[in-house]
Amino acid sequence: MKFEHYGIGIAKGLTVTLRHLFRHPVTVQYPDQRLHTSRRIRGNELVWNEEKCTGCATCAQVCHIGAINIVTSPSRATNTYTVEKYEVDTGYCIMCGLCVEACPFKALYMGYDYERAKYRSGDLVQTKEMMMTTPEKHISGYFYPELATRLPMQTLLLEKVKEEE
Amino acid sequence: MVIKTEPIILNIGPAHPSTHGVFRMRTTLDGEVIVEMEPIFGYLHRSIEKLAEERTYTGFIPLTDRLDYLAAMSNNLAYCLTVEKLAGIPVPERAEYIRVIIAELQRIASHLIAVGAFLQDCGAFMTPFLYMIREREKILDLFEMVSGQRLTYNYMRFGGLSQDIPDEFLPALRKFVDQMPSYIDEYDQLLAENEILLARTKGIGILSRETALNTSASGPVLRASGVEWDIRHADPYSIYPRFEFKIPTGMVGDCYDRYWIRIQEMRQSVRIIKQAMKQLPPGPVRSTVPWLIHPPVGEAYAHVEAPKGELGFYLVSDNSIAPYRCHIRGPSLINLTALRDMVVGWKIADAIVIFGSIDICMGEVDR
Amino acid sequence: MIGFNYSLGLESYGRTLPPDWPGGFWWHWLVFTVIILAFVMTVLLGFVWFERRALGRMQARLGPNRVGPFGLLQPVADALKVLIKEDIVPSQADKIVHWLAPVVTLVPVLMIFAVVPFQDGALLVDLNIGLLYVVAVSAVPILGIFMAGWASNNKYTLIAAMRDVASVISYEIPVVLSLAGVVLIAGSLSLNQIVLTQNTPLILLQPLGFLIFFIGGLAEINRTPFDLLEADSELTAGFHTEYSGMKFALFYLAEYAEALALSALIATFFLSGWRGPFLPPWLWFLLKIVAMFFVIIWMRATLPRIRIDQLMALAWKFLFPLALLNIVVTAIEVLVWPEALPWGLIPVNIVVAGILVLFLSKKFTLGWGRIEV
Amino acid sequence: MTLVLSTEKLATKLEQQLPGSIIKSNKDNLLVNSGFLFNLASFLKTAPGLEFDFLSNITAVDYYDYFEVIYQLTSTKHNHSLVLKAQCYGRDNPVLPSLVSLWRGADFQEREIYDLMGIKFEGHPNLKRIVLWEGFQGHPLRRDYLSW
Repeated sequence: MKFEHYGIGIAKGLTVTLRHLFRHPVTVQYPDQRLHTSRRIRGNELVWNEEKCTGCATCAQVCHIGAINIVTSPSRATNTYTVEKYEVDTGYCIMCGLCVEACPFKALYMGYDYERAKYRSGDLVQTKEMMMTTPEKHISGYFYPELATRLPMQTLLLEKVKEEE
Repeated sequence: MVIKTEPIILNIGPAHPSTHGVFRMRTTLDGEVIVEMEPIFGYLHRSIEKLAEERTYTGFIPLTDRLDYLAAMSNNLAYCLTVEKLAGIPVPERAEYIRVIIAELQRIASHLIAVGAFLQDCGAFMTPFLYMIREREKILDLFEMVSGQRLTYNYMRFGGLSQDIPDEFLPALRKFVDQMPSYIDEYDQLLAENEILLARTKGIGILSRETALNTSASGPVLRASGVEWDIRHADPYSIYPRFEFKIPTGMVGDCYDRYWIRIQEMRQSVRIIKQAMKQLPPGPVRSTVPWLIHPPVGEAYAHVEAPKGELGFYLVSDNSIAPYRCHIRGPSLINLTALRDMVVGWKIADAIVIFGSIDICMGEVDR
Repeated sequence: MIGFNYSLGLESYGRTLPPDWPGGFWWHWLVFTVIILAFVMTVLLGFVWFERRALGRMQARLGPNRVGPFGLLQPVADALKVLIKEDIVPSQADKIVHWLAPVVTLVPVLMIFAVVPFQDGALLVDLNIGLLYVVAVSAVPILGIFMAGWASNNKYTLIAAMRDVASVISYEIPVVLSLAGVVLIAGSLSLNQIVLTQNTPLILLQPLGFLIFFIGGLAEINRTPFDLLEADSELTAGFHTEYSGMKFALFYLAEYAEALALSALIATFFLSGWRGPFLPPWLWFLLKIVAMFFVIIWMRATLPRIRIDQLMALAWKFLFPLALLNIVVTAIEVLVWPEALPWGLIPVNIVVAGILVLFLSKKFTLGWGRIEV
Repeated sequence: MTLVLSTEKLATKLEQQLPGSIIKSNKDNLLVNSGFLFNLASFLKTAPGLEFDFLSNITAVDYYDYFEVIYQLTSTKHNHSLVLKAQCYGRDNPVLPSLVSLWRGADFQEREIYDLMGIKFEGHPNLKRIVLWEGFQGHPLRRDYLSW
């Protein structure tokens, strides 16, 4: 240790911390104050449109974790597949969004909500009924820019922090 | 005169506040002086290279995020470049520019964490770390905007990007780029001239030029030792030749140089982003690539200058949908080779500082 | 003490003896013990809150604000939490020493306040060797810390304890020597007397002494940048790695009590204690303590930690010669120009201090560097 | 741009230096006789005009019949690179010479290959498992390794 600057370096540092004392803190007190997440957020649930789904099971093939379990049966009359069972284990899911990207019929969406913690890992399994699109379910704009415009703008820390220059 | 005492063996880690993960230094101490050090790791080994062999080429992209989770975009970029090299996939112009912007943002974010954690290892109680986390948060906001995720982005694809950037991205980026230099100045003011920091870092843990090259150190560690070796410049990938930037190099190779170089690289990254924003062309961001690609039989090695050093992917293809072999040259692991040389002879406190100055990410060391 | 007539406003403050209490000395003893304990404990809780809030704001975050108004009850909540936590003793630990260590650490710190005047004569006992008592008692807590480090049977705690013993013993010397300057000017060892003689705060007359005392004091109470013994990035938690529950809380309290004691002593020695215009004396005293504590927090928020050999070198190569020079300069001033003391020598002393600091800063280097093994 | 050396020219040069060392050379890599690997590498490291001072990457590939170890050499001085390959046979005890004494950067990488591929590097000063624990059965990166 040499006092090359005779303590001026220390004094400079002290002014920076003192300046921060009078700045607005950047903390967000989460459950009380909420920021809008990105319009493309990959929330930890999948939303599924039953009408559009043809049961091609591309999503299950693409899922490299193996979190999607789909069972279909061919119905000869209408020449389509009927989805008998469609389950996503969101406990295994890593929210990579590849299934949404791969779906050729635009029947799968990421959810916009992110607070889906459960007490039991079994509750994390999304069944067919839980994944259906309902009006109160928010769909993320991930891979669907036209859906993204309906969502609120993302709050950015860049804009939130106001510096007293 | 140095008094010798009975050596004691001290395990620094695996659960220790400043080993940046689950890293263990098995040190033999003579008083406070380290006489022998053996790095032990593998606590986070997930065998990602084996997992790659069981996944499709596309399906492996999300896993590359989990390597160096502080610089996931760089990992994505390196992997995608390798596959593009292997399969000969063209990349649209706009995607290249966005890739550069994103990669440089990621470099800033990773360096912020590196410098902040390093200063905290020096003992500055959380303050620089939290300031730098604040700036990283702004970058993460931008990444969240483009990719929808804050840490594991999964944003790059073969032949471009998964999606185009949203309209609100560029104004926000411009704002960030305008703000960032003043914040870097503030970090300089906070600690760069601080006598205590100088005493703790100058001349500590010197890695000579020869040792650095011989131990295959890369990235800021190598440049701090005075080797002007930056893959963006030496072996340019993507569109880096179009940008002007300097390669900061150190003189001594001590901890302060490594710290200083990271600060300077952030400034250079801001410079690159500014240039890329000016030149950003319109157009598609993704060339049409089938979901399951079958690259021709062969092998490819591509490397990028990740924030921590040379990140390379070595892929061997057997014309199937999955890589036959995927090897990841993680800079964190190989930079650790020189750790013993740097640490032995210094005190425990110095060992922590030296270790912090290398800036490793255990996700990449253990893989 | 010396042949120097000391009458700097002593008359205006009247008697210096403690007032007569109805029951005699024992009532005085009881009341002041209770007052001191209550004062120290409440101020400590306030300090914990103050430090966390101030650190938070300096670090661009909020700090505790959930429990009570402005988070004021956070220390209480912490205390409750820590009380009901399990008390873990390592199986290989020396149980008795392990148990005794927090007590040995905390009690001497509280004992320091016995001689600190809160007002004219308002102190537990006006020892005429008060300063010696303070110096002696404040050196005892390292015993507790070393006991903790030794008894925990852990290498981290042992290293921390050794560091602490080394640093405290080294820093006692410059600290005591810097106080010699105060004593020379005040002409008394009694803390009350020292306050009474400070018509001008001694920080102006003894800038160098203040600097040495402040740095040395920081090193003795192990606050940043000298917090080597609980260097969280090196030694996890230092000497109290193996402590939990109430025993940990006692260490925590002792740490803050030391900070409080340092602030109080600086206020007494250098900032003219409880004296000040307009406000009641105890409030002045408290304000000065809080101001000093704020400086300590401020340094904690900014500075990195120095290394053990640099710490020792700072004590022996920098502060020790400075302290000796300070004594010489002060003694000459007191002997040769006693009548110039209150105001005339302030600029002289500040200039002398500046020159000495610059000179020594230029001259010395710290640290050993690498050791070939 | 890092120049990828023309391996045909280099191969003839090396063949003159160490006869029988090059088994095959194609556009972008050299297949080296593993017996000559160490000598060849030390020649490459020191020979003027080549001076490969930076060993950027070592990896191994399991081709069932043989293991192939790939060395990525770079010269920071001349900014050119070269890919060396060496093969070793046998699944029980494949052996290759270690390059740690030339480039210490090979240290952890060779240990990793030993750990995960099971290739022994003769002359390595501290050849033990690096990410897995001592006593782990098998080498996970081999193609025939079954984890469950």
